[in-house]
Amino acid sequence: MIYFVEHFPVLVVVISILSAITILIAGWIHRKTAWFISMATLLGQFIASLFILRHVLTVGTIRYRLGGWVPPWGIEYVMDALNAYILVILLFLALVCVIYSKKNIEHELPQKVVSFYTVYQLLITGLCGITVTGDIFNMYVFIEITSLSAYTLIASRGKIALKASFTYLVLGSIGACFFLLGIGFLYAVTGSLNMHDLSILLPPFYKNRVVMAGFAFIIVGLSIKMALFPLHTWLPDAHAFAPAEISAMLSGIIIEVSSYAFIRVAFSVFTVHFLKLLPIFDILCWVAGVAIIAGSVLAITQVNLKRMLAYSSVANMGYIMLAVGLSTSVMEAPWNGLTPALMHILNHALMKGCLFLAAGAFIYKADLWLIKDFRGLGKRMPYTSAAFVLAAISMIGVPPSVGFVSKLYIILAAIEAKKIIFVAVLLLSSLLNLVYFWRVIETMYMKRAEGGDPSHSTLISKDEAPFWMLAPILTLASLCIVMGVLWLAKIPMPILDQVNSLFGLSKMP
Amino acid sequence: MTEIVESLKPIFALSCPASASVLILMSGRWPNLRESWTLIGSVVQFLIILSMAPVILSGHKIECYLFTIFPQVHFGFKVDAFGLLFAITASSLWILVSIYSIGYMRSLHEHAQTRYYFCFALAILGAIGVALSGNLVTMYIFYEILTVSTYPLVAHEQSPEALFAGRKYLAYLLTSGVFFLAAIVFTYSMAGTTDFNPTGILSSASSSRSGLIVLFILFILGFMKAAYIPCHSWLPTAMVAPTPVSALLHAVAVVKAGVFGIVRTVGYIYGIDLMRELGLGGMLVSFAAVTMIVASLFAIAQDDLKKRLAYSTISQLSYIIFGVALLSPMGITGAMIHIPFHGFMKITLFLCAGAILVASGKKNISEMAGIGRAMPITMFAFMIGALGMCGAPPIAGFISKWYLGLGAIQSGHIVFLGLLLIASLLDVVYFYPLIRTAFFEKMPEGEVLKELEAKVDLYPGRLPILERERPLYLFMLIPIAITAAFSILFCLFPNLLHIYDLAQVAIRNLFGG
Amino acid sequence: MKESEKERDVIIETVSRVMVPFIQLFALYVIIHGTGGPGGGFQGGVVFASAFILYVIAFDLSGGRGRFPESANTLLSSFGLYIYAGIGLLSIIFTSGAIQYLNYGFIPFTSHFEENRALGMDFVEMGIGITVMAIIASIFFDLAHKEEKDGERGKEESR
Amino acid sequence: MKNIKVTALALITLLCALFVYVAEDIPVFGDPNAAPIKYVELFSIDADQGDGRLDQNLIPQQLTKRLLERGFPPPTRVEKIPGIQGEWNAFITKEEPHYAKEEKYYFIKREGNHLKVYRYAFVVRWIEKGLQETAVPNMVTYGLADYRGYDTLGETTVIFTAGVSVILLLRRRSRL
Amino acid sequence: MEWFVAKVFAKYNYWVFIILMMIGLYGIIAKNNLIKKIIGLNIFQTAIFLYFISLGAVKGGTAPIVSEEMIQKGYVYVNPLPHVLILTAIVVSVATTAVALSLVIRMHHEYGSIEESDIIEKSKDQGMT
Repeated sequence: MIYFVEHFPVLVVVISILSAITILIAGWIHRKTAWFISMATLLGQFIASLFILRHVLTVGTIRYRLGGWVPPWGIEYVMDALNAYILVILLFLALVCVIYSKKNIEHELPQKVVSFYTVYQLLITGLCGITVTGDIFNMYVFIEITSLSAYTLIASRGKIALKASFTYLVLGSIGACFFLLGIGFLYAVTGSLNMHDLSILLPPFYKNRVVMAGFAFIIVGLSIKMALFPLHTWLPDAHAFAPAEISAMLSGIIIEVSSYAFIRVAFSVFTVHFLKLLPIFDILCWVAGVAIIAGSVLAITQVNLKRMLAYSSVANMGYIMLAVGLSTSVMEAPWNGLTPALMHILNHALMKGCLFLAAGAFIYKADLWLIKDFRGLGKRMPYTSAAFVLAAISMIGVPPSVGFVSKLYIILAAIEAKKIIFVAVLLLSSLLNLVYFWRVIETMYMKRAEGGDPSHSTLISKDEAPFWMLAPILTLASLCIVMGVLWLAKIPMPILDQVNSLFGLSKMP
Repeated sequence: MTEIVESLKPIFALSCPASASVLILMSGRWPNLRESWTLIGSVVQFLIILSMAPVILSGHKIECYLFTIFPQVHFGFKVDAFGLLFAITASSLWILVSIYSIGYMRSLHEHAQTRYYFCFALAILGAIGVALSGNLVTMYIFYEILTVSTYPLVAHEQSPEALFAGRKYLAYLLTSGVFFLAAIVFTYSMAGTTDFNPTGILSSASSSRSGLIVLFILFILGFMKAAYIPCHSWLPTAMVAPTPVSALLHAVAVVKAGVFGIVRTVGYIYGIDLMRELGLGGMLVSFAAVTMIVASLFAIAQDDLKKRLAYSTISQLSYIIFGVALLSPMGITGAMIHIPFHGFMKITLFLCAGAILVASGKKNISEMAGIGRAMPITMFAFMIGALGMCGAPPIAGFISKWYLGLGAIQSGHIVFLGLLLIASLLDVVYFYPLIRTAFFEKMPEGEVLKELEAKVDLYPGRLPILERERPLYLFMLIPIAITAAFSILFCLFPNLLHIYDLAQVAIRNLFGG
Repeated sequence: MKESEKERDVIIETVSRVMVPFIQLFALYVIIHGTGGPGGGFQGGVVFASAFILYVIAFDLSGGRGRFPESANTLLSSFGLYIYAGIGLLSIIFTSGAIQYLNYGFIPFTSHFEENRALGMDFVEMGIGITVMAIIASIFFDLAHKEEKDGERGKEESR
Repeated sequence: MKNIKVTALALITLLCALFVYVAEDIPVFGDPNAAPIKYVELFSIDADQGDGRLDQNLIPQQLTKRLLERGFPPPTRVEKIPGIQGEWNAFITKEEPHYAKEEKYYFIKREGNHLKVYRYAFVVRWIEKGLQETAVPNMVTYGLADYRGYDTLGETTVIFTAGVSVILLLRRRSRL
Repeated sequence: MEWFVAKVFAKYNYWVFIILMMIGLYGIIAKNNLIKKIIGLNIFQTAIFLYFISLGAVKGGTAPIVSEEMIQKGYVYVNPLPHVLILTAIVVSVATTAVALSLVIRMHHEYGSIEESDIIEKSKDQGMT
């Protein structure tokens, strides 16, 4: 007998597809309906994801056999604590972004509202699919859905975004092809595609070169998708010139979901034993360390706010990957295993979402792109600027914000893993964050607007973003602090503990 | 044996500035309401903190833990004698300074006063949090709040100069914050806890000798707020801030937080015995002595009054470090009571400097010829503060220096005593010319006329008594008078506000005597 | 481009006019026969779309658009996917949530379990065929559509 | 332009090196017993443990134990393959889907004094049972639309995405 | 010689796949013309598809279309699974190509060129805004 909640994982995906189609038809009839349908769907999906999380935590892992075929003969959906957690984050940010885009899209793409929301909904479909699936080829298909819609949405603003999108398309396709090739290699050895099935079939073949190569190809492919440092070249332009909510989704969710896929492949298909067989994760740590420093340094050199944020995303992927790399060698609760990585996935989604949406509000109101033009913005758009400052200081890692918490956890993990060098890297990077974010904050609040001197603040009239854009920004900004306190109070910790025990990353009592 | 009293008083004490800041932000449009919030908050907070004193004096500890961050690390507060000492100092001075800043800000028609009061309340929140926090992690959180919330105050003027000062301030202090964080994490990984414990939580078993020494250096770097040489240069630069800020933050809250942290590290993280064993005391003493003397030499060269005061602050702070580093009961007593005493005296000086600026628009000492006769009360208070700094009885500075001297002897090195005397001699050297200029030189008439006619009308045949001429000035004069009075009273009754007893309790905890 | 500038070729037009219906017929055959033998939705859909492509190559774009207007295009492209996803949902609805998604066997087309599966697959293939046909055609029309000069496009972009 | 070509060649040589290194273990072309089409080896146990008692419904303990600790379903019945000496099929029973109670799951083969245990590739079942389970003779079709029908839904969504993307990128003066 | 046959020639599908893939990769990276890049991408993907299909090949296998008597006769079939997967993957590559082409068309309208270097040159000024 099936609980009805167990239908939710697949329904989340299918309802999203159906609503995409519905948006197309309804939008053809009346274009105003597009936003409402998309909004309603995402709301429903978000609530469903909460139900799934509750079910997973209370009842246990959901194994859903599509078409009634028992794996490995058919496709299977597996919902454990990890996907449920990621799914909630993903749908939450998607909901926030779609609320934001009501005004912004009418402003940026007045001609293309309907098709924009259709593709946006398809993007969500792909992301949900990647998250919930338990079949590796199925994951490839959904990765492609995500990528295609992402290319389009990035390019939708035209001009230089086209170039950025094309670069992303070429690199992303190469990455997807590598992923496919890796699947092919695994299939050639084991003759199976189901993740759990692979994980129990593979152990005799761990020394097999084809398996190693398959692992390498999958990892490289996903690293391109998630813009790990040497492969990040597509990211800055794509983030900088996409519409604001798409930048937020790209930086907050899409690369995060790729990193989720990385974790899933590394820990569910290949178990911890394989990872300990080879020095894969030590290499990963070093790459991530380089990514952190390089991303921060490149961010300092930028003059365009969104580009700067994009480079800081590169650095933050470095954080996540560093935490993943440390995960196998850290057993001491509460920063054991994947806890810091998953923690930072959520935190980065909140902070970057807020920052990019705020940057979008600046562009929406005053077409401000360059940091040097931000003089007096603190008076002009007080709430947006305040939200920006909150998110920025939590990026810098000022307690008790989310950024501080995840940095602290990663540092503790690095110390326990006896990799002191990465402690230095993290501390240095938080200083670099300080440098490039403080430049913005200072320009917004402290620098005198040309000619005007601050005592006559009335010169700058208050000109705030509309409510539909302001509400999401403020929500995310406040969450940056609230979640920080919640993390410190360990409220959401049981989820992550369950993940760790799932992958055998926590000390067995 | 000390017993633990569960009480929410620390939370209440912290909620005063927090709620005050929120209310200030909301009532930005009505200045009177806004500043009354500040006053109410400060007074209530002071009373709450003072009400904790009897419990502490009876040898107990007040604890209040909110939630657990890591095993053995709770977010919470543990009030002991030493923390309460600092808390009392900061909160009592907040009242006076908020009265003062009403007069100051209004008479100078400063801009963005709401931001000013808001950040001020937040800074106090940070300072009190540092004082009451029960372990390093909690302390770090409030320490960073203090740092960040002070930036807008330093850069208040928003002139390029002020912006540069602010940037320098952040560059120094947030960097040091990073070192502090590293130190905390290493401590945690060595000792498994970060709670303050009078016997110290680290032991020679927990790590190699060199490791402990490196960790100590990390800690010292982390408390760059203490403005020791060579990491001092942010403090004089930050003097572009409005005077009340310089007074409270750069004479009491911020810098004292740094020193407070160093004392915590020495006494409550490492513990006296371990410090002796590692021989870190000697290192710290020489360090502090150099700072004392060199900073005084710097101070002599300054012409800007506030800058000179800043350098004197630097040297006075390292008196405290010096006293702690002696690792002898008397020395540490001296250090502890020097925290409030120096606070009161130095704030007197700063407030006077601000008053002079408001009344006569003068910043540099060379211009202040004869100002003593133009502003007798202010300059008299100033003289009290200055003498106190030099350690002349019957002013508070005398007591603390007395104990420091005793500590130097107790530690068995007469050299230290000599250094101490040299330093206080230098204090005299850089304060004397100021007083001479102010009182015994004649004020050039013409200059006064053309400079001050805007401010005051002159009585025929007499110099103007600037203090009479503006009603707002009372707001500034009263705090000055009070602090000056206290500077004297502290010498006569060192136990005012329980300061001496608290210090004694703290010493008993530390040395188990 | 102006259609009048394009010189017309009688042979090509005649041949393609004859070809188009047969191509479409063959496409339908491939779709329907997809379960029984070689073939299937994608192949059939693409073949069907190729009929439009041939028509456009032989005649002109606007004519092709006329034969297959945008509204019908949009409707069909969604309709196919509706069929597919809907069939999947039916299996949940008919068993009131006792059976998984896409489990065609439980949709009572016939009384026979395996027959239901076969029929479900037939419908699915048709859905795929319709969607692929419509989408390939629309992609082709959009790619082949000659843009007018950049005068007002620039404005549109900058918005 | 020049250095781009150089980097491309460098990358290509690097990848070629990797592929040549991998070539060692690549399965031979058209091998009828390859893992994807036939079966994948799990482990081998000593024959004397299992051989004698391998018959219709008596399963040697060791076999079951090893399978369970690897996370595989336990065999319920063993059946000798007629004709060939020393080769068995092991079956598992399961409750779902309702029309296939029992599955041919493992393949056990005797080699010397060792008993090699394989697992059938899932394609085997597709090929053998597909027709009677789905009443569709075309394997690719029932694989596409039924066994892995969900992939196909995703694939249809992909091409739909492409269509809408092209509309979004290129179509002018449209209502979409 | 028999080593060659056993180790190298027996896996010729693999070598062909490598050659094709490398051609595609070179095209993607080194070509300046965007359309050529897309062609390279297609070759790249096709190489992988061919390899997948060749995984399913069985010596003497017939097309995967069953009927009762064929099962009775015990025919050997090629592996249908790669066909299924690759059908999906081909559609994906078609979709990707379509999007890429539309991007190139848009770029041609923006910059009047499909040479990457020209486009980079022309988009310098827009770089910041």
